[in-house]
Amino acid sequence: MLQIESLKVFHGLIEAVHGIDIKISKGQCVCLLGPNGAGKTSTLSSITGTARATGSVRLDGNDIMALSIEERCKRGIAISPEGRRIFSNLSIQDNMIMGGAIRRDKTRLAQEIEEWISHFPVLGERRNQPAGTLSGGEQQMLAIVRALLSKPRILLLDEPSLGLAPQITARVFEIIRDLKKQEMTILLVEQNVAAAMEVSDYVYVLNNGAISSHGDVGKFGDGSDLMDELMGVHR
Amino acid sequence: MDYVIQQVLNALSFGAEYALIALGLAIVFSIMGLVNFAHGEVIAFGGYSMIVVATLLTGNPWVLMIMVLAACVLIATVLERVAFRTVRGADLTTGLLTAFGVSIILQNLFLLLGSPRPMAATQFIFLDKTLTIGAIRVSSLQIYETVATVVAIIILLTFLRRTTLGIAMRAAALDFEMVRLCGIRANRVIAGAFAMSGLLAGLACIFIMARRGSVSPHMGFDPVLTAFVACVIGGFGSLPGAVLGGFLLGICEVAVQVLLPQSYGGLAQAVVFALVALILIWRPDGILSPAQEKGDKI
Amino acid sequence: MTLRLNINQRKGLVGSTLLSLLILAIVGAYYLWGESYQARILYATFVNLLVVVGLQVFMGNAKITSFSHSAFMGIAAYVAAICVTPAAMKAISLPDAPWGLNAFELSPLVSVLLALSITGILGLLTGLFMARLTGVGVTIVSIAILVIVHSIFLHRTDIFKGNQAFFGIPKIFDLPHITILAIAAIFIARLFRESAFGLQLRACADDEIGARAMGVDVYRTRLIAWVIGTLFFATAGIAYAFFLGTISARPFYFNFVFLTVAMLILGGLRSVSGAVIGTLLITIGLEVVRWLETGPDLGIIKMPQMLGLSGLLLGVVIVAVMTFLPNGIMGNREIEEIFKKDPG
Amino acid sequence: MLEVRGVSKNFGGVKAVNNASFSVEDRQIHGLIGPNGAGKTTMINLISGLLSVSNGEIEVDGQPIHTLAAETRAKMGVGRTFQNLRLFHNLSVRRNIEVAEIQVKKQVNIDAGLVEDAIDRFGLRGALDQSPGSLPYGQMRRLEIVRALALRPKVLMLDEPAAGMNPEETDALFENLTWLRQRHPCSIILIEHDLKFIMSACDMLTVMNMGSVLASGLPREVTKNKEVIDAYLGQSQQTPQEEN
Repeated sequence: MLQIESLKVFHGLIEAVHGIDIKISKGQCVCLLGPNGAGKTSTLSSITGTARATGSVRLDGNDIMALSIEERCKRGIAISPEGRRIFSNLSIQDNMIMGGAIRRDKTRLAQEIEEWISHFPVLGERRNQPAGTLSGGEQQMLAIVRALLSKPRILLLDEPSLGLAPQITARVFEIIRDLKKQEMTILLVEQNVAAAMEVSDYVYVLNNGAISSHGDVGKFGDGSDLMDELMGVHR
Repeated sequence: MDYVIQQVLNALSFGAEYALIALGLAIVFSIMGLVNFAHGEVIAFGGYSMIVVATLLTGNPWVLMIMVLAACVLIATVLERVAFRTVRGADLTTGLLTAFGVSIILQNLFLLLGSPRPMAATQFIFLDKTLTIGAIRVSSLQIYETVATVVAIIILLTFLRRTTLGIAMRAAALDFEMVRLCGIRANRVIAGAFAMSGLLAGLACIFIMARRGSVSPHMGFDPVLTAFVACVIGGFGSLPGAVLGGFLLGICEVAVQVLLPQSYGGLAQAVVFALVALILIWRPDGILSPAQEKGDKI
Repeated sequence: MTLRLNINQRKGLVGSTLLSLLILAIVGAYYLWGESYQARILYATFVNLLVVVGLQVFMGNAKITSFSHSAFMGIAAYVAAICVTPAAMKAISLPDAPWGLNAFELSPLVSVLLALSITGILGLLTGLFMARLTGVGVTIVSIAILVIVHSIFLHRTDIFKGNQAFFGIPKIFDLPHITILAIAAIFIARLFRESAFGLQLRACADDEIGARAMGVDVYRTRLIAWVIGTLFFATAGIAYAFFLGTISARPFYFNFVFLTVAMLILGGLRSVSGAVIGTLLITIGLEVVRWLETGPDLGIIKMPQMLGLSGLLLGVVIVAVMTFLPNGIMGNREIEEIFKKDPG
Repeated sequence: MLEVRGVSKNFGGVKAVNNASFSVEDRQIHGLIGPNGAGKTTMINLISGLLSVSNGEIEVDGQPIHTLAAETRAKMGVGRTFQNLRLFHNLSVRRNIEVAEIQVKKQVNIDAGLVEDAIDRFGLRGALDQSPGSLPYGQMRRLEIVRALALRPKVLMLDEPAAGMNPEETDALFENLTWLRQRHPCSIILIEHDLKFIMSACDMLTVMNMGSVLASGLPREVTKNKEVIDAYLGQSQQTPQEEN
């Protein structure tokens, strides 16, 4: 479904990711692990088009590197970004409308919004209030819902558990598990190794802008071997 | 009583004009961080186009009004395309100076192609009649102006609340990149913002012409300067702030005129600007938004 | 580390000397080949140069756009003019002046000192607020200062004559004086840029938070630069009044602000050399355009009269520089580094 | 020596730092670790004065500093680097360092050779006249450290100094910190995600999570703490019935 080859990502003049390969098949949940500054978010940014990058990113075989951010979204890439970035002054409803902005079937969209609201009553209770009034976990759910409302072919999740209390993190991962059941293709970036390993099929470990190891989730056992690697044992 | 109502109406109509122009500035600023000083020349462009159309085609004031609105929308979007797109994402100073440059270019084009002196344009003067309601005599223009502004603001707010593009514009003011990540084209949002600011400028243009009965190259400069101040008072980029600031300034200006002795009339502008300076020093982000600590994140 | 500030200051002296030689060469050329009407142009150029170099001190080093310089120039011009004009003359030109303003006269030196101190104090008072503001805030308050001062000039016609000419100011300065002032301004601005204050100010412009974390007192450095800049503008205003013999409120407003700002950004606002070069280039350019504006006879074709052409080109220069050359001609470089690659 | 006592910081209703206390001795390298969003950088902002504390006290050598302006604290010897570099891009490398150096020029008994030694040690000698923007990333990070050192800090705070560095550079950085500890007496606070680096470089560790200090102590002890491991690696979210 999504194929990344010899991808290099730049922050200004600095090369943050040095030529990595990642492959995601349809319906798979692939997890990108690694310490801060390893280049995980940069990798996602190169897929959405917000970072300057070289190499190739192919969606269903078509190279999307030359496309604009907007066009990539229309091709089916949606992201729940790092720090959630919900539109805090806009109402919850409007945030959801933004998520489905590219949809033509507006009546269906309205239905889906209602469905999500029945799924997360807290979003419904306050649907006309500014989204900034939501708690961190609720904002995270809104960010995921917003991404899903564009009917993406692949969903990118950047640190969905960032700054959340354990119970809320659990709730977020429940949503991810649900999505998996519905065969959503997911690329997940996480620091919460244990939780991420549970929902993922395949793991890439990123260190200093390069992939230090990858494999089926089973290969990493309970994740304790990963610990050393993630916490900075080089190579 | 007569006097009080007259002054209230004065304040409202001044405020309405400032609010219209300030909204135009704020929409553009909130989305692309550009202080569009060329906004005044968009207004003047509307005036000059009206003269051209009136000379060549028709003198029908209603057609002319639509032409003015269209001309302002057109020039605003053209300016975005040719001048401001290249400095999109540049720092504030670059944008500000570019806008000043554009403003100077347009002013001098009017000077070159038109005339350095005001040119008569009396087609809208009919809006300005003295009405007698009971014992009170008021200007019809002031009533039109206030009502039209309120209506325009309501339409604008409805657009911003109800349509996808409108919501996207509000969202873009908060996080432009995230809006693009939702698949909404950046160019469309920005062009929409400029078109809307042009429309508001056109409306302001009609009223300014109705009052002055003439156009001149610099006709937009002073109103925009004041509207700029209105934006600052309300917090730059905040749309409700711009409206509030506009009306506050209108009240302020009338109050200064009423309270200061007649001989100090020339200082009204000075007093208003002094007030603004004080407000900015007291609250750098405008009266609606208290200062925030940001640490090492900006 | 033994601080080698001296190296930069020595480079500053070299650069200022080079710029001064340029100025002297221009003045020399005028005395050798020039026509007498050109003295006026040259004088005006150097007055502009004082202002633009003064702008560089605050706006260039701190990278904050401010538009109030015309106001300070006007204040100093009027104070100096009112002080130095003979009482007999003022009885005619300012017959209604209050507080006995038209009943005294001071020596040129005292007038200059008084004008400088009054403008300097106003600079300090405004600076106390300006230095606290950031970004657009400074620009807006600077516009406010400009508008307020201009309104007062227009309102108090009994003191300032508004848009009418305040005449009868003795002609005290001539080309040699302004040449010396221009050269002095170049040296002072350049040495300020290379001083500890200039360095800290430039650090703030690049990264204010980084600068604060390195112990830079942003407020104090900005305030100092603001006041120094004000004194440059005051000097320019005095020189303007002392040469022309008449002043009015009109030139001390937006048009002159735009002209000088265009000069600064064309040359490159981070460099004193840029300020000088921008001033010279735009002055020359405008002289050519003004000649075209009058509709000259080019032999084959008679050009039509084109009012507004100079303004148009000024606008084009501003937009073009901002679009294609945002760092101006010189960027970060000074004249002695002209062959060096611009790091900025 | 640095002492942080009961420091809190509220942003609106959010407690970014909540009643945090720890202290750092002279010549000690003190690691500050925790997951993203734990409040580590906020803590450094509070100590350096870029943010003001909502509650609590901060002392350097027994002198309270939490009411002072950031620039005053810098002059007193609170130096720091930034996670997202904050170099002065229009000034040369040497002048970047000078900006800090001039703050302490007038002080007596200054260790005049420190900066020159550090320039050599951190490999900046050849780059002194270049613009920081033209340097490789690792060198930019090192420049930030040297620039902070020019303040002759009593407290030096390094916010992810090894982020974006390659392994060789990280090793060199470790050596340089060891050198620094001998060369200049100061308390060093180190935020770093690279746990191996932290474990080898630090004498003491403080672990933060969700704004609070979870544990403080010797690295070996702290990393055995169950709570710390959970905070750092995340608790298992697995519910029994969904086991695969």
